[in-house]
Amino acid sequence: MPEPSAGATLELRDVRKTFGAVVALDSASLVVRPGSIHGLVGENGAGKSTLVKIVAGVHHRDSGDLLLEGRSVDFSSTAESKAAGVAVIYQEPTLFPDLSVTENIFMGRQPLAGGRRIDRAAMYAEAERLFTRLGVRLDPRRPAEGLSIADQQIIEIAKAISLDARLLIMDEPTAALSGVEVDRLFAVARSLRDEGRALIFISHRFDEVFSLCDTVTVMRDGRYIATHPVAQTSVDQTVALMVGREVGDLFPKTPATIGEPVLSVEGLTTAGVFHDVGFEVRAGEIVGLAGLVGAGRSEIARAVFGVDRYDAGSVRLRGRPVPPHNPRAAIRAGMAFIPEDRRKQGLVTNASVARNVAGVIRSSLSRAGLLTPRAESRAAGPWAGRLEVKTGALDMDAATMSGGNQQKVVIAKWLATKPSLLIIDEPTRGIDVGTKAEVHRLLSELAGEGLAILMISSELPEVLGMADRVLVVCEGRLTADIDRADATPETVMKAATRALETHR
Amino acid sequence: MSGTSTRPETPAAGSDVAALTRPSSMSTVSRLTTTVLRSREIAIALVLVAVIAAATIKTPSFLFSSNSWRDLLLTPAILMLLAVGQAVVIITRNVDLSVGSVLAITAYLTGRLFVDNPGIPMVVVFLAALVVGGALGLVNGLVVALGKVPALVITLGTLYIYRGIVLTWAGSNRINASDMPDGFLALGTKTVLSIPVLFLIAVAVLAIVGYFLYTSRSGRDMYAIGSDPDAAELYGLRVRSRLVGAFVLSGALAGLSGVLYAARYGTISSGAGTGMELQAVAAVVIGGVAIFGGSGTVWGAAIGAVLLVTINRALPILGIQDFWQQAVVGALILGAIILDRVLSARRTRKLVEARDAS
Amino acid sequence: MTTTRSYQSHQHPIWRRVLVTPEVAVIALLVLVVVWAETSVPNFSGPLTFPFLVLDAAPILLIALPMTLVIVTGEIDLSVASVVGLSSVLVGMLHHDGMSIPVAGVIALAVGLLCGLLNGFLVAYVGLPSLAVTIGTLALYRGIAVGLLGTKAVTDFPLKWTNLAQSGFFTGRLPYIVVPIVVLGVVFVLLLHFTSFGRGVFDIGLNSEAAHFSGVDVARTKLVVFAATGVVSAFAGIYYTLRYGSARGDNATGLELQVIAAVLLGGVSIFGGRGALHGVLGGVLLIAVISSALRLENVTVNVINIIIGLLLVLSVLSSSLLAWVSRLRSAGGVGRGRSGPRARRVAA
Amino acid sequence: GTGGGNGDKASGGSGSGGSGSSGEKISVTFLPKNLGNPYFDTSDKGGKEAVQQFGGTYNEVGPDTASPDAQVPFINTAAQQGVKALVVSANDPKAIGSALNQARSAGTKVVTFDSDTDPQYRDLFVNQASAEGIAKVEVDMATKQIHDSGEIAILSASANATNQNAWIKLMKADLAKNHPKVKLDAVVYGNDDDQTSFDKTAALLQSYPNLKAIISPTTVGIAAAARYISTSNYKGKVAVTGLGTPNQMRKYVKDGTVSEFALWNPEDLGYLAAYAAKALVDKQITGKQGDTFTAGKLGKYTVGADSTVLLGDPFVFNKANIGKFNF
Ligand SMILES: Nc1ncnc2c1ncn2[C@@H]1O[C@H](COP(=O)(O)OP(=O)(O)OP(=O)(O)O)[C@@H](O)[C@H]1O
Ligand SMILES: Nc1ncnc2c1ncn2[C@@H]1O[C@H](COP(=O)(O)OP(=O)(O)OP(=O)(O)O)[C@@H](O)[C@H]1O
Ligand SMILES: [Mg+2]
Ligand SMILES: [Mg+2]
Repeated sequence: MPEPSAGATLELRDVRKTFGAVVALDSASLVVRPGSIHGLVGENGAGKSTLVKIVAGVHHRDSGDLLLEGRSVDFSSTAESKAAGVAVIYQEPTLFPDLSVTENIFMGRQPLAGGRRIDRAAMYAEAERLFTRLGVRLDPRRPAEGLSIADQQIIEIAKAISLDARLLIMDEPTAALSGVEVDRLFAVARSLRDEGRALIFISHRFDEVFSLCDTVTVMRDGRYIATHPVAQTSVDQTVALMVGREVGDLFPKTPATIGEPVLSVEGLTTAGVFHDVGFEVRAGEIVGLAGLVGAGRSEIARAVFGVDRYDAGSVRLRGRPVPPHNPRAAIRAGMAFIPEDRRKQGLVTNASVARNVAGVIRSSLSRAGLLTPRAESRAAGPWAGRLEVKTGALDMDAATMSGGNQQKVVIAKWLATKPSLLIIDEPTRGIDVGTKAEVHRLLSELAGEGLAILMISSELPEVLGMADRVLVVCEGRLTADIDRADATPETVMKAATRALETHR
Repeated sequence: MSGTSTRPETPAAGSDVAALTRPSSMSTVSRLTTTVLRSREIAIALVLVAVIAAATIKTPSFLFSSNSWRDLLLTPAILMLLAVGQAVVIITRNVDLSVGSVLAITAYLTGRLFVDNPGIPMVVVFLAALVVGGALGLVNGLVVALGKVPALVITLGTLYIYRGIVLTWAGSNRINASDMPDGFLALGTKTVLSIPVLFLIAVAVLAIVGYFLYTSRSGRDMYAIGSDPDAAELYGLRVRSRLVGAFVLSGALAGLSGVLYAARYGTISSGAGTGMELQAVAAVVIGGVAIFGGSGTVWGAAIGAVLLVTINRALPILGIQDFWQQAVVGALILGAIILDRVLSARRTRKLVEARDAS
Repeated sequence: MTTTRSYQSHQHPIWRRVLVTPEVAVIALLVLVVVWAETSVPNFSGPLTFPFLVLDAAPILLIALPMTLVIVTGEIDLSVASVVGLSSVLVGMLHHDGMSIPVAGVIALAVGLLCGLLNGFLVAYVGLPSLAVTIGTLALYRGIAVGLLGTKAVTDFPLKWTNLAQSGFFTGRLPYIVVPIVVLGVVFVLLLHFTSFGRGVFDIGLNSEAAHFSGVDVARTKLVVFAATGVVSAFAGIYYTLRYGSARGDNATGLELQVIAAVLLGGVSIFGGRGALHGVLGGVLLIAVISSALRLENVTVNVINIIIGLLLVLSVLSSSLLAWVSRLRSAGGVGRGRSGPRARRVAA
Repeated sequence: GTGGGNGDKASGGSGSGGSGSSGEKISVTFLPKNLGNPYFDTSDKGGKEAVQQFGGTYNEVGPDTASPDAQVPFINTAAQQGVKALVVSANDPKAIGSALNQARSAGTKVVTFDSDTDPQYRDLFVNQASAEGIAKVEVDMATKQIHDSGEIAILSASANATNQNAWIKLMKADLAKNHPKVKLDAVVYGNDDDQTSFDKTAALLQSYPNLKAIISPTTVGIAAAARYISTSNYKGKVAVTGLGTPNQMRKYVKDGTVSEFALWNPEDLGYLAAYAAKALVDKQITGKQGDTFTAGKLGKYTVGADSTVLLGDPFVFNKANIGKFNF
């Protein structure tokens, strides 16, 4: 239990929350002081987002105390928490694509003129002021549809700031942001802190937590574990508290023998997205695809696998051409693709683990054209086992699982196809350190077995730690091909921003 | 931070893309004209004008005979009201299939009130129909909002239930014109400055609802809810009460159209308004309201209703046989949604291109 | 990664998985209604009830099969009744022009296929919302049917063929139409529940983007289910024509809502991704049996309407109500649930 | 108001009807085209009166829309219930045929009234008036009002309505033969729906500006047409006539929109159909030409060709006599 404090902006004591049989929060406690940025860390499923949603009034706690500036509060809707001065940036962006960015910011509390009529002019002016403060130039009248993920996050931040909140909670706001954008966000956060507001910052990136926050609270299994001033703790210590056990080497890269080229891409082009992309991935090799967010790495991967169309170029797998825009053909040829958005693209979350794992191979499981659930379970079991998916039974919905476990299910599903090439986009996005190490170990092991792996990652340490070779993408073009030995943060970042430099 | 700020190739003010991504870069006047000229409402209105022009050229009496002008405005009035209510519901990403049955109930109610209470003031009848329609809409709204269940299923259910109620109530009884006071029936055809009263009522309702949707907080909430219901919930918008409000409005307007139906057609049986729900949805779709909510205006829906009705009247004049009219209407609906698709795909592409270019 | 875990396949015992489902609830309700009707509705237990029931419910039963697939993919098809009408008109016209019934029937089936393909193409490849598309084709196909035949009604069908649609085995006790119903029923059950294609149908309804990423051909699957709906609707149209011995443009008007009501009553989610054909069978028969029994009780059509509407509302509300009740229960007993998945996770 | 003879219930029927051949009450089910139609409301009222007079059990069932497939389940139900007689107005001459035959083979006597099926599907048809008679009276009413020259149009029920189509065919022949200066512009269909009929009338007048008269051989259509014209400035310029009920038309006759229209007495029609059903059940008649039976207050009727009983001639209503009727 953290020390109670008289002047705290937010205080939670032994808060508990269950969803049916799932205990999301067991006894969560937290004390956040004004003029402070409070880091909140924990493994996937530790209950961080649930805690946030309780403070925000999305969920109602089963028991425990929630105090805002010393007064016990009981929000039954987000409107109430908003009115009480709590602003939240949720893990999932919550924009209305059809409305203008200004309306998105002021929805439900638009400035009013006479006759309770919305004062649009005042609203646009206010939005302009906000954007100026955030140092962005977004047109207040444009629709939110078509904004980049980073810009969407900016709108979320503008929304939260405009509330003039006493408490600002940010649930993994940086997951989709690039370095520059993160810096800008941090600058704003610090200025808010200096105004005496309280902030909660949730992230799986320890460098960020340690550079931004002054205090950090660790949660595990829905429980409060410890709170330390950042100055008095270290990453290792925090990780140990989070995991509750020793985490081995985070990047257990083992050298593998590199064989024949498996994937060869030539002259791949999609107008406006990427141009003349060509590269090879060999058996046993892990090729990292690095670059700034929005550089177009995911698009390249998607085009190679065939979920997106491309205008020109060719893709070959073990010498044989792979027809464009046909994921089935790519799968048959031996490709596997683990997309970056697990919940939307990787999994059918409302289907069982067994169905998900057997999802791609099911046509080969059918006998005389007929497929039975038993055949699916039997095929799925060993793969789920190999990945150590933590689930009670194979017919549990994937929706009930934590992010890390879901990622394991996706990996299991693709390994079941016995691919010769694995494309994995952001293998550990939003995954806690423990699981992260497991995934890395697995990738290493697979490469050792002769699998060719194309790994896209926005985390530089991951790329540097895991890849045999690093390809750097900048604005849709390959700008560097760096060997493991030569790859350093400097060389990669330089290539990732090279085009930008020449543009200016 | 935002790429737009640092790149040289920002779209020039006044260009196509600029109208989408940098509307503020244009002057207020040119922004407004661009918005209006590009709007779906104008496109539909143009089609409407073309239909009327074609029919008038073929048979001048389509527009220029004594009753034609009146009928041109009068005939769509009822469907306009239904379409306005339906549009609001569809903007919230729901649908109300029960409006035809609600219309039947309040139309019969209107007749019954006049039969059972000779001399009852007309205002009372209008109020009663609004209240009853609103209450039936309230039932839909409460079930949908509180039960968190799909509106399509619920209102399909209440379509049957409400129709069953009016069948039970009316039985084989039919209200005839002679059962209702002349003053009320005259309302069905009365004109003010050569504009029919029913049309004026429909336009007044349209203006109020349109103004409300555009300028009030709760109106904007409806768009937000339809745009992304989950986000609206997280945002702290009062999703439930807005949904209930939309259904009450739709019910009340269906109730009002029941009264107008009685005044206009003079004969009411339990079968009144059968199938009107699909016509109302079709009008809304033609009018450019996205069927999955979040965008579109009641103006578009109303013009869509006028177009749907006017096409039906113009086809025989244009030489299309009675029997083929429905086919033409079907083709019109398909054409409208395909056009809508093309336009919105273009818009999305431009926005994405603008982002890529930046 | 040397240790491999093993899993139980199911969290619940088989009786619970099979019995505690919305489908079984519908079937149980059906059984209750049948028992009630057999015991206390005069004449219900007579020999005529079953054949009449089947003959009347056949078009709905037939169309409900592919419609279930359409709804499971998260789409809807409102044009089915118009396809029935169009197919009926075609059979009538072609027969009138001297064509034999089988040939006319094949042409009607082909046109039904085209109708379904047009729906499917607009939905799957152009990406239009099916609700809007099929409201359009509802009017279009019906309009063509009415336009083709005008005031004419073709009624001079050969007895041989009308008999096939009207009578049955065992002196009519078991209508012949049962044969195609059973055949198509088996085909669709296997297709939806026991093939890779069927899994794809469910996956699309649950998350079409993920399905696309996993190699499911989303567009083609949708095209296929819409096409199947067109063909089966056309078949229902042929049956309809012969059963009533009358081809008219307005045949089966309004049937689409009855089909959809029955499918939804059978526990299929309008959002897609959930549902089973035995539930749909239960839903169709439930409506048919209730209507038949109430008619025998001389209850009028209005009451039958109200009951069908209520059933529909309750069927979707029931899951919300159950969730609500269980929430109330779990809110009452906070202490329980400790040994849930969390405990398992720690242990693992 | 047609037919004649004595109204003594003692004549013929009731003696054998009350006790019946099997000793149980005669159950008669009336199945109109659809419920919610005042015409059938009135005819079924006559049927009910007759059934009560001869001591049977009366029942009225029907679908909410006038379509053949909706009628079939009710015929089936009647067969299951084993009612003695079914009195039906057919929505299609053929479509309900097999269901009717099934009912007949289960022992139910089938009488059609108002709208017939093909003769092989029923035991007897009670015809309200001969088709020729109806067609003629309608043409006569219309041509008289337009002084035998000018354009006219017909607003019918549904495109497939048996009786309407038969009349229209005869009207066309009559017009061609006897009224060369009258031009029939169009036949449109209001589907016996108030709103559709009303809107079709408006469209007719717009499409054919020189229209002088509208004939609507259906009670829903004529009321809708009269309603539209009475509220437009075609009033007094375009004549409306056809088949209607006095209660629906009273207002328009009074205000001068309609000068005359025709109909038989639907109550008598139902009454006669009920007695005909009873006579069949009692095996007093079999449907053979020349069979005779007594229909309560309406007196004695003889079965004509094709197992048809004719109620009488249509009756023409006008301002002078409409006050005397209430149906
Ligand atoms: N609505 C819900 N229904 C059921 N279980 C839920 C729900 N929301 C969260 N959970 C469960 O509660 C637990 C805590 O989830 P939560 O999202 O709070 O974790 P988190 O710490 O934010 O994880 P991450 O770092 O992956 O975002 C998880 O086991 C999750 O599966
Ligand atoms: N708001 C949005 N609406 C629609 N699509 C979007 C939106 N934001 C991003 N996208 C699409 O998703 C892609 C992924 O965006 P992201 O910003 O993560 O970069 P990326 O192109 O995937 O590159 P990388 O994988 O290198 O980060 C974008 O390129 C774009 O095509
Ligand atoms: Mg979280
Ligand atoms: Mg990416």
